[in-house]
Amino acid sequence: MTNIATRQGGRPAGAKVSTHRGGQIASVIQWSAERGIFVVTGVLIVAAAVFVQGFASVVNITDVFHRAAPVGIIAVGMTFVVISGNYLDLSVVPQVATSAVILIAVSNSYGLLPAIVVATLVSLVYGLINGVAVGYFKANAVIVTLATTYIGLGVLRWVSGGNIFFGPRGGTIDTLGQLKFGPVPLSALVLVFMAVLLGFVLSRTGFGFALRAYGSNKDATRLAGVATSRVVLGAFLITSLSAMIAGFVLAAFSNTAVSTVSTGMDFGALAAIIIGGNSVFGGRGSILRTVLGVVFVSVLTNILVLTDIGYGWQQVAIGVLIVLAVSIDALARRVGK
Amino acid sequence: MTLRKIHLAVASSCLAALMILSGCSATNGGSGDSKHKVWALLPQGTDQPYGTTYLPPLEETAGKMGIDLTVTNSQYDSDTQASDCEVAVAARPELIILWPAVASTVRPCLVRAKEAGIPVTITNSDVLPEDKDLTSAYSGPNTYGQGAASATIMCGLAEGKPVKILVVNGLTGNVTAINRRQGFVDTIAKDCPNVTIAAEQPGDWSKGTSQTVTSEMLTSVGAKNVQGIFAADDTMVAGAIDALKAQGIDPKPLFITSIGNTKLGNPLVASGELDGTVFQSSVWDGSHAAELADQILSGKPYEKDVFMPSVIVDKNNVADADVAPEW
Amino acid sequence: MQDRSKTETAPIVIEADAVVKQFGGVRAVKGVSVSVREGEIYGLIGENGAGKSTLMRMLAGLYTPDAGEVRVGGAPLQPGAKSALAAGIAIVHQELNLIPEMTVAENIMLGSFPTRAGFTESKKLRAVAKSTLEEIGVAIDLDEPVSRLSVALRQFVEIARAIARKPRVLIMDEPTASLTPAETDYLLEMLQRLAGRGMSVIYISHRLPEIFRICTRVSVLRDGSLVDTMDIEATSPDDLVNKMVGRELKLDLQVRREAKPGAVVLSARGITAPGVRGIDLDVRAGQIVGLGGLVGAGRTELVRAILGVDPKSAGMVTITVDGKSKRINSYRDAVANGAAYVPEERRTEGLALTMTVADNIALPNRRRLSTSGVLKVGSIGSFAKELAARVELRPADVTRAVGEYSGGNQQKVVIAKWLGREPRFVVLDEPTRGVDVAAKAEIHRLLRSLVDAGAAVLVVSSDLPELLDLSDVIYVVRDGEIVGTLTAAEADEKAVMTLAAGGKMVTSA
Amino acid sequence: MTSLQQHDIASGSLDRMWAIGARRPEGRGLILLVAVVLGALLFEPGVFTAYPATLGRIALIGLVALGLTAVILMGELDLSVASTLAVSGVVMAMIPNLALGIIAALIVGLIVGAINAFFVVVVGINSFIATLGMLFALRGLALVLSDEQPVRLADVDDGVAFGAPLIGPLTPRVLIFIVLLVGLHVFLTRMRAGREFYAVGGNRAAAKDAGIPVTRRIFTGFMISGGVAALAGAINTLERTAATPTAGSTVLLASIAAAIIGGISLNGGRGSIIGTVIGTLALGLLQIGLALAAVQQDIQQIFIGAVLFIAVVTDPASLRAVAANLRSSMGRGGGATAEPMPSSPQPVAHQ
Repeated sequence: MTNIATRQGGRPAGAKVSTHRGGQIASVIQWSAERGIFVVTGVLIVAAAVFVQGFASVVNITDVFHRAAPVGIIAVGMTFVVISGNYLDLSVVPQVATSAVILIAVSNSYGLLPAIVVATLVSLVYGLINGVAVGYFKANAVIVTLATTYIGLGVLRWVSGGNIFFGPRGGTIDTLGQLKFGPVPLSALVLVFMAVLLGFVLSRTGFGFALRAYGSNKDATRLAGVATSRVVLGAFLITSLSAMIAGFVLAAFSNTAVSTVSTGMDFGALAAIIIGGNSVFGGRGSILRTVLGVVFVSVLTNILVLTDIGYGWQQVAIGVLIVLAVSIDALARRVGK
Repeated sequence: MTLRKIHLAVASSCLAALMILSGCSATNGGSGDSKHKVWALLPQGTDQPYGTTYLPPLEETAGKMGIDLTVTNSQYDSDTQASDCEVAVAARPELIILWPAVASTVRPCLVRAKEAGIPVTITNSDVLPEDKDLTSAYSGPNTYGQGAASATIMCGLAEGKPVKILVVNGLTGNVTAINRRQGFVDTIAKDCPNVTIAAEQPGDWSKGTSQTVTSEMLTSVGAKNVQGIFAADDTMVAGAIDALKAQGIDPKPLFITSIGNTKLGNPLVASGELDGTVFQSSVWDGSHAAELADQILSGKPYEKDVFMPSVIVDKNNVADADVAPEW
Repeated sequence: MQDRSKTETAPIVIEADAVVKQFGGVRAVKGVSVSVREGEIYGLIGENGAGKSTLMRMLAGLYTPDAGEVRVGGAPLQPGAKSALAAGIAIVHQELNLIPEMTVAENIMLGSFPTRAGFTESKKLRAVAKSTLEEIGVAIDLDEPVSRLSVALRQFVEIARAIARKPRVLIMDEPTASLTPAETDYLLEMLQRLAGRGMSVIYISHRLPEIFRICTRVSVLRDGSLVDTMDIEATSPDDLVNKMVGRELKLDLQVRREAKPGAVVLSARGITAPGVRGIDLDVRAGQIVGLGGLVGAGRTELVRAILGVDPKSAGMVTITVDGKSKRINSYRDAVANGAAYVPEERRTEGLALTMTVADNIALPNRRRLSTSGVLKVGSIGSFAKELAARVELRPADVTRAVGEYSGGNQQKVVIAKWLGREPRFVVLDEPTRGVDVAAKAEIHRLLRSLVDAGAAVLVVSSDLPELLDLSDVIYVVRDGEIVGTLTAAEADEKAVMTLAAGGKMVTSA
Repeated sequence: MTSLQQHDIASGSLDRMWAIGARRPEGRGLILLVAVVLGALLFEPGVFTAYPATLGRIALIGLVALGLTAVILMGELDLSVASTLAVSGVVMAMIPNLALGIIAALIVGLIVGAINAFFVVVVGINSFIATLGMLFALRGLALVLSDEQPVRLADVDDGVAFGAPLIGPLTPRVLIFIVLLVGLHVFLTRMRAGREFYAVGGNRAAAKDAGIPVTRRIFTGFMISGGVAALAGAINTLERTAATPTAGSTVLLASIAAAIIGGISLNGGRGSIIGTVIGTLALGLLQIGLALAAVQQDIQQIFIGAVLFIAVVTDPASLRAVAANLRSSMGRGGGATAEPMPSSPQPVAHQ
């Protein structure tokens, strides 16, 4: 009996201490999961501006924007798919390439407007096929978009013959592609516009709300009377349209288009989304985070190039960052419980 | 439920069968038994601009020569190409045309072919010297030589003055990229050590990427410290030149060389922005691969190494008809 | 009852000594000490969130106490499920804990496959599984994947798994939640049989009658602390309830309100679906219709088919609101026409646990909370607060994640989100399963207020007192058909069960 | 004497067989395989006359797929196999002594697997993401180690010899593939640890409570996939006589596709080695068939994609889902199929 008494006296005290310490660590992790990316990005930029010679130059800022814009535009769109708990859309690769080729090739022979119309139709077809298969057939997004990637690249190369297409020098596309406002290229403004627009859609509209809920619990959301299949379809349509615009930006920037232009952008965009701290478990996620992730990756790559560090190390860095970002998220989730 | 499943399964299987049917009938049309059966194992096809313009002349010439050609594309994956090679050997063609995805990995393929008594001709980029004896002949540009040729232009421009240059390479790990770089680097080291590389980055054969990395290299090295640029192909050099312009730098005074003489590069030479490029004719490349195959099959005499002349294109000959760009 | 003299003197098999467990900052169990003797059936009761399950998981070695210790036969219990099993402690969880794609035999032997050199000895495995099933007297095909068994049978597979380990202590957490009275009877007798052979049983339940029927001693937990431990003779249901809720509260048996049914709101005709065979059903405004029957009789399937949650192969459903009849073809049709559904599986189907209470409440109401697709962010909070107050959510903080709330309060949130739509036809499936007494009473009050406001309510419940207490009319379902209709007047437990079991009440061995 | 009995779902042995058949996940893969085989027999018998080559291709895709199966069965995914293959190959080629090289390669694979598992179980990251990170990191590492260039084996002839048929027409690669598939099949069906993979994938919480060492199982799984990927890398390097830092680019997606066509469920708990092998056979035969038929590259790709797409949307669950969707949009429809029908506990005649 007595020993129980002493224990009852002793243990809770000890326990209190441990939780106090645990509490501190927990709050730190929580905090870094919530704010981490904001701070890290800020620190990275400041540090680079101070230590990396030439980083802060106007020209270089433009280069960072050029890096960020295309993958960023894909990423803000693909955030919807990620938040819906469907991992990613691999088929952005053929989609970006297709829209780029269409923009240059079609506008060369029929003019800009027809090109945009055709590209839009194609991207809607992509969005429909992916969205219906995943949303209505409840098929796994990775596999579905893998299949549409195979098909899409096949069709693109079959139709385009794999040729590289050039727009006329000084043509509308070329001019827009090189258009700059101070250090800010048009493509960056497009990214900002897309981010603001889609950020609003995700956080402020009924659709975005339903999507977030769906990401958190599919069944409960359906039983709340939400047309979940349609929500998923919506997510894929948004991704497709973003991919199309990314294709336009790429094509305009180089005034050329070829079926290989978008290689690796699928995982590239996903990496940015994850590094931004969006949760692939559904639940937490925002366009702002995606944009930060994109900025972070672009700045980092830019720094690595400026400091003449090889391509291999760039890949290593991105890989490590992904794991790091998600580890923090996971730990936060853990202590949150 | 079970029945429903069966139905669907049957339906889908029929569909699969149908696709196979359509696919094959599309291709079985051409093949006649009198023709020579030849396999061409390529690392690229319509997935790359060069391959796109390489294939038609290859197939066309083959057709003229009465060759029944089967083409594979390993997308620069040496394992896939090795497997393609096994398939080709098993298909017992009269000859195999090989474009190595990775030169150092094709020896086994060559050995198998030899064992099976199938002659192998190499196209576009040659095998390693020690593997030469396993091949019948080579036709194509010497990708190493192209790098060297481009370096020669550079050396000529530098005229012994100390020159710092930027290098924009092709896709990381890609053989052509590696050879062209090696050819260039070795040659400047040998012929004009006054030319030094200030920085290099991969441009992934893409104009956009090239423009960005060039601009970034200019920033890191400092534009004033750069007197020249070598890009491993015309698409990328176009990007590099745009990068200069975007920074308000006039490309004309800089020494800029490249490889390809494509529809993108040729005008740049004409305009004087690109000082010189090395003509690589995908048409020549493709058609010679087929011709060489035919010569061997029909026992005609043939040269063991048919090198595509590494024609240097600069302001003097840029307008000539025989260097008209092909893609 | 069993032979007291034996158990009073019997040695203590397992004891928790001032155990403490925290999650995040919250202390779920605050220094609780209990001890169980050999061969006794030890009852443990308390409201949801009182810490019962946490305490159980500590006794079963699934949680390691932050302070204090668990001792088995005097020796401290090493952490980890494996060592607990080795020490002879087996637990049957509230939620089913089976591997759907594995066979019955494999599930029973899960974690303790007999092996030679790493290879499983399937003969031996099936033999042990078979004998275990015989021991508890249940016949199930050993090679049937569990995914194809009824809920009740799965529960018995769970129990078989525990028994198969020949445990000294068997911990049962709400084992009868998904069982019919017949099966419950059977289970309780089985437990007494096992206890008779010297096995100790720790029995957790909300159902006081069961406690009084089999337990020799009972402990009451409240807010993570031990309130009292009593011999069963020394207490009464009312006493226990008071100790559980910590305040005077009459068991929820208020006088039956006068049912004044209005026009037919829901009319279902010839509903046919897997497990449902052409059922006709009407529910009137201001009426609570109860669906009685055994688990697996097809009640859940019926309501889901009516609402269009699961597809129906035949049948027609119309909802009539203010004289206007609408044909219901899909679940969203139903919701659009004033239907509300509180599903059986609250956590997996009722709530988005990672989202806030406000978001969960706003979800079905997002149309009215947005203008042309754009959310009115400000109004969501106030809207949610108002409804949270109406269902007496505790604590009434709508910015917290629903996952942090107890079962009872989570269920209130599920109801609250529908109240916002002023539903005309409300379907509740096991509305108070795993809900503590206080919350149960409040939920019942909410239902009555809904009906008084003219809604038509359809309730599925396996909790007979609840069913009898709530319903104005009870339809008894068996094998996917309605086998009887009982008015409030005629309905009593016996009548319902006789119909439900089709006269052939399951008899124990 | 029993008192509670199961009311049998499928009455009659035939129904029962159907029921079991319907439950097998490999069904659709098998049908596809039959279709491909028939198609090949009709249009491109060369696929079979050239079977050594066909087997070679199948082994190329299949090896990695086998390893992945172990991981996917536990509801996890391993994207890093592609670059694991590359890194281990490079490491092997960098070591002059062949035997040491191979051992080093395998160790690399096991380490990578362990690291993946660590992040998945200990840190608790979604494996798709964790291994995505490793995919990037290891690819970079391979490039760094190899200085972005192919690394040639010290002794080329060993490699050439290794690629030669060993028993009859079977090359070591094919033999290793066969041994591995038999081994893994036995492991997953007959051995306790392997069987418990299904438990870990089917219901992890339950597996934990039942005293199954879930963490150890997941480590085992990832180390299997890592090790197998490394083995594939070693074999490739040997057969090619050189390691390429960019290797494996086409392997990852192909092997996932093979497993999926084989009917494995990415949610875990459902699937089998046999299924994966069936998927691999179907995919390999299709690729070779199209190649031999000299089908244009682009069209081949479209084929593979279409087959994969059909495979994934004809999943019974998918069909049920879309059927429900259609029904709700068209009003009442036929054959609702949310089987199995729950059985009610009732005494039936003694068995």
